[in-house]
Amino acid sequence: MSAPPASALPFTVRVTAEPFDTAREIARLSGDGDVGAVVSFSGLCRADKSETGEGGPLAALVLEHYPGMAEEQMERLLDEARGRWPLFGATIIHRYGRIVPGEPIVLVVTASAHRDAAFEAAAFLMDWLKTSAPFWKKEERAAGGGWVEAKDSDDTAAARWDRD
Amino acid sequence: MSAPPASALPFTVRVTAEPFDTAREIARLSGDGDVGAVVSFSGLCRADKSETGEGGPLAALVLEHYPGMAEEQMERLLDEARGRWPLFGATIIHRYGRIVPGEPIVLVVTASAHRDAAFEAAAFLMDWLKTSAPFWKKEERAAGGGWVEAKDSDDTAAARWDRD
Amino acid sequence: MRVLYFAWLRERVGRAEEEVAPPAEVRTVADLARWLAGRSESHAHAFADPAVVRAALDRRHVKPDAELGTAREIAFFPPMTGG
Amino acid sequence: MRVLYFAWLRERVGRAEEEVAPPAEVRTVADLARWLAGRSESHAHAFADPAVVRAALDRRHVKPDAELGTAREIAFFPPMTGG
Repeated sequence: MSAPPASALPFTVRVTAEPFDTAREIARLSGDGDVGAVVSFSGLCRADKSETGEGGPLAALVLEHYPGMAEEQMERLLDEARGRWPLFGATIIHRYGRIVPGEPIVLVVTASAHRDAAFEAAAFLMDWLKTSAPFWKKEERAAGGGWVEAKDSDDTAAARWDRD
Repeated sequence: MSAPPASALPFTVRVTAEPFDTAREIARLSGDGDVGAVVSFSGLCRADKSETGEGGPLAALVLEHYPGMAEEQMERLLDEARGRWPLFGATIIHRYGRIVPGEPIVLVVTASAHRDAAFEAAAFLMDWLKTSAPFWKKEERAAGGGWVEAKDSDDTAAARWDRD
Repeated sequence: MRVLYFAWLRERVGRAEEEVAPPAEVRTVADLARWLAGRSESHAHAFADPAVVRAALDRRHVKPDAELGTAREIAFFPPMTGG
Repeated sequence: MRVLYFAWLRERVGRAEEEVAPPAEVRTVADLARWLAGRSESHAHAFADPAVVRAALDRRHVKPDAELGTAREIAFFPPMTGG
């Protein structure tokens, strides 16, 4: 869809157990004078107050991942996004380990000259992360918990980016 | 499309000559345990290096606005977005005055339970801001400058949200 | 009523606002634009191409055929370029 | 070859990884899953519903009919739920 721009902001993936600094990640992709649009997506652990019936309220999510493949897969997603949109830079950070409600799980930031590319690339990266990055969520509740099941709606969301 | 959620994060508009703190604005919409997705869009003044032929490189954009109507129009956009997507909170900040390349002009932040609503509402707010919020950009170049002309592509982008 | 001008309309008219008392036959936004265009060469220049002039009546976007009614403030400006 | 298990497959098998040396007739990912299922009751439980088991060969997603070839690492896991 586009030749890679000349600008040289970073393309970064990170898998970490630590909370991340959303502000710093956005700032890293905003410094260049060519950038006109920066989109960030933060995915947070929800308190899930509505499902107190089964097992009690959510205490935390525990994320398991496949070390090595997770980073490689996120790199492949970035490569795919760069081939589709004229991005100056992009960041994907995904946490693993125990995450309590209100805390961030995932961050995607995209920088481009114009808003459409930044918005679409960020949505694409999130949709594909959901279905193709090797992370698994387990719910921790007062009385039990269990593995979160994959949603058909996530497959549908990812499939809208498929090319014929 | 959706009943308003019970959660009570702020819906805020601000028109200001000062730079804004993107990180703080995102943090304000992330604290609630119901929020699963926060999308931010930052629109920055581009250096416009490619157009050095006419008038020299861009020194700054000077934004003029219609005080009073700008705020009211932004409030109306937020109301429209809240009627279309289940948002917990949202922020629109738009600057006026002299803005040099690399500085932010506009910020939109949306918070929802799920990513689709947050992404779509943010894109909608940006598209409508471009075509219906009373701001006008003038370019300041070493040799002159002039008023930025409205783009047909912005009208097209805004029109995709029209309802039959 | 109070008339506001923005961007290059303001520059061409040479002022940001003025108070006017148009005659009774000036009923719509388009009528007022035509009437204002006749006030001076500067006004004529500002309203030379009605197709690129937008208007807001009491701070709401309106079409050229909108009635002025009892509005107290009208603004004329080019297509917006914010965001 | 090295076999890794994640999420509830890891819990059912009772371990995160193991080294295996399947016979020559085990050529594809699906063959290996069937062969592993025969190793113990825990394995059988983990692979009871092949439709919900995904695989990666040397850290790349593959379909059940993919040839194992010279791959050194295979991982089995349920559909991913990151993001």
